Amino acid sequence: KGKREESPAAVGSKAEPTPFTLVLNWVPEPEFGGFYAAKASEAYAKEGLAVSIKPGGPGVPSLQMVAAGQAEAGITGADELLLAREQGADVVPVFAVYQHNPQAIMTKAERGAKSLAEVFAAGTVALEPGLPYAQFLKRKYGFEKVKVVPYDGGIARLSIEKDFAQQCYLTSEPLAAKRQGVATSVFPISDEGYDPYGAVVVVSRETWTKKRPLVEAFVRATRAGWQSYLKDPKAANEAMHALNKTMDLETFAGAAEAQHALVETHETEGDKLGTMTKARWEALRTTLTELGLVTKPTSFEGWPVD
Amino acid sequence: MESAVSVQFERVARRFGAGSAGELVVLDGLDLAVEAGSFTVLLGPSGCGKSTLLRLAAGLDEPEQGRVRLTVDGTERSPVGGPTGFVFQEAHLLPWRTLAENVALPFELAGRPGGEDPARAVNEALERVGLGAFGARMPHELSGGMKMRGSLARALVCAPRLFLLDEPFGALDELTRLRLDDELRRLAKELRMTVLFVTHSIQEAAYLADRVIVFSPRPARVVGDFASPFAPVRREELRFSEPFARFVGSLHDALVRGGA
Amino acid sequence: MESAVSVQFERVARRFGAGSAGELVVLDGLDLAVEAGSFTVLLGPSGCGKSTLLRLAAGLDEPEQGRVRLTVDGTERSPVGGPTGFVFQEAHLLPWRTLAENVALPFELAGRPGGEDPARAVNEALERVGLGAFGARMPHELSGGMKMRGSLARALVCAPRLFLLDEPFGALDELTRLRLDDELRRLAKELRMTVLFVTHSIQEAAYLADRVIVFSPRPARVVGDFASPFAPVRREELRFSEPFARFVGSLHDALVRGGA
Amino acid sequence: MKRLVALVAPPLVALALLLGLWEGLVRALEVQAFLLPPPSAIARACVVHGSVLASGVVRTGTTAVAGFLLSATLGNAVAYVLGSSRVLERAFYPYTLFLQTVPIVTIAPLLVLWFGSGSTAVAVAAFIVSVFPVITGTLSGMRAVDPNLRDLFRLYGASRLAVLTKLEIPAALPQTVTGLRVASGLAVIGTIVGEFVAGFADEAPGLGIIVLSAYRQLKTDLLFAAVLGSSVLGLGLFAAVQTLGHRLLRRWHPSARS
Amino acid sequence: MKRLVALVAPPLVALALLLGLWEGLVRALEVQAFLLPPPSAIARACVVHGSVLASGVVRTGTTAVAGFLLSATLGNAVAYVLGSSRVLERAFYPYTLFLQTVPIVTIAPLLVLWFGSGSTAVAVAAFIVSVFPVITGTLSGMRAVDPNLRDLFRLYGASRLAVLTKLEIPAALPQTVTGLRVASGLAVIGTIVGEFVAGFADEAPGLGIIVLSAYRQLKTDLLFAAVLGSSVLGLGLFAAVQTLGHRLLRRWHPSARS
Ligand SMILES: Nc1ncnc2c1ncn2[C@@H]1O[C@H](COP(=O)(O)OP(=O)(O)OP(=O)(O)O)[C@@H](O)[C@H]1O
Ligand SMILES: Nc1ncnc2c1ncn2[C@@H]1O[C@H](COP(=O)(O)OP(=O)(O)OP(=O)(O)O)[C@@H](O)[C@H]1O
Ligand SMILES: [Mg+2]
Ligand SMILES: [Mg+2]
Repeated sequence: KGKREESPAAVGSKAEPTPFTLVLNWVPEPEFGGFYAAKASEAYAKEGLAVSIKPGGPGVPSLQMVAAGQAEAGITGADELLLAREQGADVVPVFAVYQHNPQAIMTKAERGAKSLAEVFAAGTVALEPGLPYAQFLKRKYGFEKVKVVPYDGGIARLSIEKDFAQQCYLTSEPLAAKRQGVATSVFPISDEGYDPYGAVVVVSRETWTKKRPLVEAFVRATRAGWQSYLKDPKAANEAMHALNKTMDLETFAGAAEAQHALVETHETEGDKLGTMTKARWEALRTTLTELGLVTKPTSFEGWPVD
Repeated sequence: MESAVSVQFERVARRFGAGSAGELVVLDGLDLAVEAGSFTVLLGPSGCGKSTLLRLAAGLDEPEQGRVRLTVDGTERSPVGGPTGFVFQEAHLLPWRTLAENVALPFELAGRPGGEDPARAVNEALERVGLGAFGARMPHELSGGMKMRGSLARALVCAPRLFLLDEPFGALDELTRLRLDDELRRLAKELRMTVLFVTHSIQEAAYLADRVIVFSPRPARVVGDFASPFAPVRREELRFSEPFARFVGSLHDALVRGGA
Repeated sequence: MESAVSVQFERVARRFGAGSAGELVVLDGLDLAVEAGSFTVLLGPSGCGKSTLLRLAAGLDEPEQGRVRLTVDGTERSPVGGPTGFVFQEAHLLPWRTLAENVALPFELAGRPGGEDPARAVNEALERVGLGAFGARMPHELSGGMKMRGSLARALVCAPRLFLLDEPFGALDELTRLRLDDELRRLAKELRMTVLFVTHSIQEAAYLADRVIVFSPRPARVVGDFASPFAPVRREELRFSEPFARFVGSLHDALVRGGA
Repeated sequence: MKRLVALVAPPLVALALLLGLWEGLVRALEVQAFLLPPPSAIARACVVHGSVLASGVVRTGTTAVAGFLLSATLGNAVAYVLGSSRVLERAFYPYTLFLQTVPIVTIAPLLVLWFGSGSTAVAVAAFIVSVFPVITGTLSGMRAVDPNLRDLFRLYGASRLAVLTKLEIPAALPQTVTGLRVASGLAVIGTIVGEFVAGFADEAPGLGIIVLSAYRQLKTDLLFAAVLGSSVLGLGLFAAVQTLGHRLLRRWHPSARS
Repeated sequence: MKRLVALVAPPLVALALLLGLWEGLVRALEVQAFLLPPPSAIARACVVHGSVLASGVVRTGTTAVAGFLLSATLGNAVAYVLGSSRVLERAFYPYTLFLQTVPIVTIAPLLVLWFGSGSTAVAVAAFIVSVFPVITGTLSGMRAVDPNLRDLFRLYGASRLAVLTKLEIPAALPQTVTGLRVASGLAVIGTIVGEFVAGFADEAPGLGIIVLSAYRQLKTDLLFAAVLGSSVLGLGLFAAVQTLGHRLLRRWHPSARS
């Protein structure tokens, strides 16, 4: 596989391109558009990188693979990253695709719920067990009146059950529901005071300290890739569709459009796409500590954060 | 008392073909009529088709040509399901049942003849074969001869009209065997059973039979058909008599002439 | 030629206890010495313990008390693994092997005695028991008597020094049986085998034995020990002679006195 | 007493060896705990999360037993019906295989839609996962019945029912037990997978929910502790099948002797 | 010709009946297609997504066969070793059960770390899911060997190896085949579940990945089509085992006669 991904030597560089593996935590979908765009537009090649993107699946342990040295970089969520550090994995974030977390709670519009408090007042909610934000919501609202069941990845129950709510990705399930003719009310978690970065690129401490230029080149090219993807996602979408035929191009286009607001915020203005701030990491650490999920204080010393 | 069954083999042919080493013609147009109430002994070399013949009579196998008919008082009946007793060449007890439960099996399967007490019948049958004390044992705890006697008791227990025995006493000690020979003949006459008895012992054939049929080697043909020269009631002394030795001699000759 | 094996049973006791219906004392302090090279026949009622005795001699079972010793020229050897032949009361052929492959089994397991050609030995053994044409058949395609003869061929094939036979000819027709009796005795003498032969036929015992041991019912005690009055070489005529009848008579009496 | 030692000692010794090796390797190779925790860490997790695990074991265990009993009864019933007729067997046996090849995870959501969340749907999942070995075990046991014994029953004009109850069922019992043995483990696994989708994530979550949430939070030691709990359940169910089988077969089958 | 009809007709008739009933019910009750699509819709999905499904079947099939072969060889090897000694069996057999009771979903990520991404890890998952029935089938077959035949081998001083190869392995064969029959289905299911968690969606996605994304997008017809594909795989593997078993047993075992 690696071989096929190798691109010819980068323009302006006589050296052989350096192999670099990025492991995704999900199948190719628009949330990874920028990476595929960087590849398609040869942004990686220009930096002298032969990047191989390894698409993931639901259980693919991207973080663990990075920690175990099986890939240079991987995609994960900011909260997951801190939980991994809690368990002793020394990994460092270098780029955040989503400035605002794309996760949300959705329920049928006809229910007329105005707030999450109303959503959690009755019925059933499907949440992945152990999800940090689920614990956050539980602490905030209490789940005494609502039955919690595991999230199954689909929207079938939502479309037929009356008082049903579920976790979702802003860019995915609400669109699917709409196509089924089900109107939904969507409540982003980021509005509730829990807003970790999403789709964060992580590398191991070792890679970060010993191959800093390489990582920085990767981040530069990735940023360029994302900028081009936001402008024109068509080529990258086609590349991803070739790998993930089960999602049609129309859905790719819709989802790419929907994630604009999450990727580009006032914080990323001025060529700062993917940037991260210490303050927000500290806020996340505080929240997770309050939830009892984190006990060891992580210092953000030496991280590429402003 | 019910009437006995007569058996007619009419131009019966049976071969085993699909086997691993070519075809084997076992019966090839055999004709044989067995009278109701008679005690007929079949004598023949090993592998000639005696067991096959019994299986045909019991309806456990089908002839390829010809047919096998059972008749009672002139009306035909089906071989299977009637009160037919079969003592196989091996004991074939159900390993998960005690001896007594094995003997009780025919009652459970065929229903019991009016008014009889199965438990008593089982006990009686076991006593008859000398296993009265072993009813509670499992088959694997019995000696070879005991298993065989158990299977005899099982066949006897529901008073069959047609009784087929395939070398039943081959595994028994001589004294037991002599005792059972007498017992069997007495019972057969008392209950008016039709008996087809396969044996390889010429002495046993001579002593037990009303009629002895001698077969050639495979394919089995009838090479001798002897009415017994003796009175219906047999006594031990018969075995040591001059006429008995002569009858044994002529059966022996028939076998040798048949090519065994 | 190798020396023959002698067998000593010394105060041997064996009971079966863990069974489903109480304890059963089969042997209770039995003493018996079997001379090297002798042809010894064991005679006794069904269930008295004859098979158990053979299993002890073969090392397939262990006495609870006392011991069983095999000696060759005064030195002891282990029962298992030596060239011991055993014909069980039932045929016990491996169902997944052809007859010839079954007969070849001892060669494969024990290794073949120097220089012999296994395929020829197998063929010879099959011919000896009259199954020369059946080597390629599977066991389930053979008649009961044929299976038994197959197991005899298997036991013979590697020329055992100690030959144990448990009612081997019970399922054979009389002519075959007489033929095999002669063949067996001839072979035993020719190869100087020590033979322990269990039978329930008094005639067969009288004809075959150098020595006949008569047992009581369980627990087996020796109630008769007879040296054969006949010359080592036996001929058919012997069976019809006056002294033979007398010997048969005395064995019969011993059995009856023993309580069979 | 001695027999008990002979029975219990070998697995304990083997366990000690396996655990020692594991602990040693993890320490020697300095494997990170969230990749593969050493047995000592798992033991610690068992203690720390004791009460959650215990109630998880009870909840999952109850459901697994229910699913297993469903499999044992329905599976054998199906085998008895199919075993009674070559035509029925040919017609339907291939489709019982569907049960085996349908990844339960994919239809678990449908089970939820049909049965609602909770123990019923989970037990049905356990049933679907574990029923096939029961069917196939009993069926092949029935097909292997000694033809001579069949003859015996035919001779006495035994009804189809009598052949079934008095011949085929007892003769197949050893293989039925083998099938149930496989089913016992599968029922537990089916329950856990069922819980992944149809369990309740409430105060007393089943082991499946615990596993999911431990995995989410990278608490690999808790995850292994929960897996251990499921193995203990599986072993318990297995031991019950084994004991029952032994009791039923002891009197006559060579596998249960000596 | 007639025999072929007798062999093929019953399952086809049964299939037609089942499908007819299903289609009829779905239409009569007006069940929404995304809850339970009618067979006709599934057939349509098979055509529309033909190429994706075909390459999924190939990929999943290859992996499943690899996992099954692993199970068949290693499983029987383990059974032969354990079957050769009561002590070893007591010591290790209980732990082979662990393989059966460990929810593969939980350790699949570890498999990825140990065996690398993609097919290897997935095949190992299939192996773990399917190996236990092989072990337990062969082992109980070995334990059921006729004690008289054992005596025969002992008499001739047969080595442990000879007893194994010439007695226990052939005598256990019918039960080995039963175990493999169960394993064939489980291998496919193990592959699909393995793909759920460890299957990378590079190149052509396996059926597991297709199932997942179909479910997420509420394409229940595609989901069923993929499940159908997995069933076809399972049936194929099963038929192969069946044929091989029949060939091996035909000459002597009652189950393969008539
Ligand atoms: N199911 C079968 N398949 C193939 N051949 C068979 C089958 N049953 C019997 N035979 C063959 O048919 C012939 C006759 O068998 P049968 O059992 O009737 O003989 P028999 O006269 O009873 O012999 P014995 O006295 O040795 O019991 C034998 O040569 C045997 O090999
Ligand atoms: N494994 C066993 N378990 C329990 N009891 C047994 C076992 N083997 C033999 N017996 C009992 O021991 C007694 C002697 O058996 P054995 O087989 O030695 O008799 P035998 O003299 O060979 O009889 P036969 O002439 O009928 O073959 C019988 O009563 C039998 O029930
Ligand atoms: Mg016969
Ligand atoms: Mg005996």
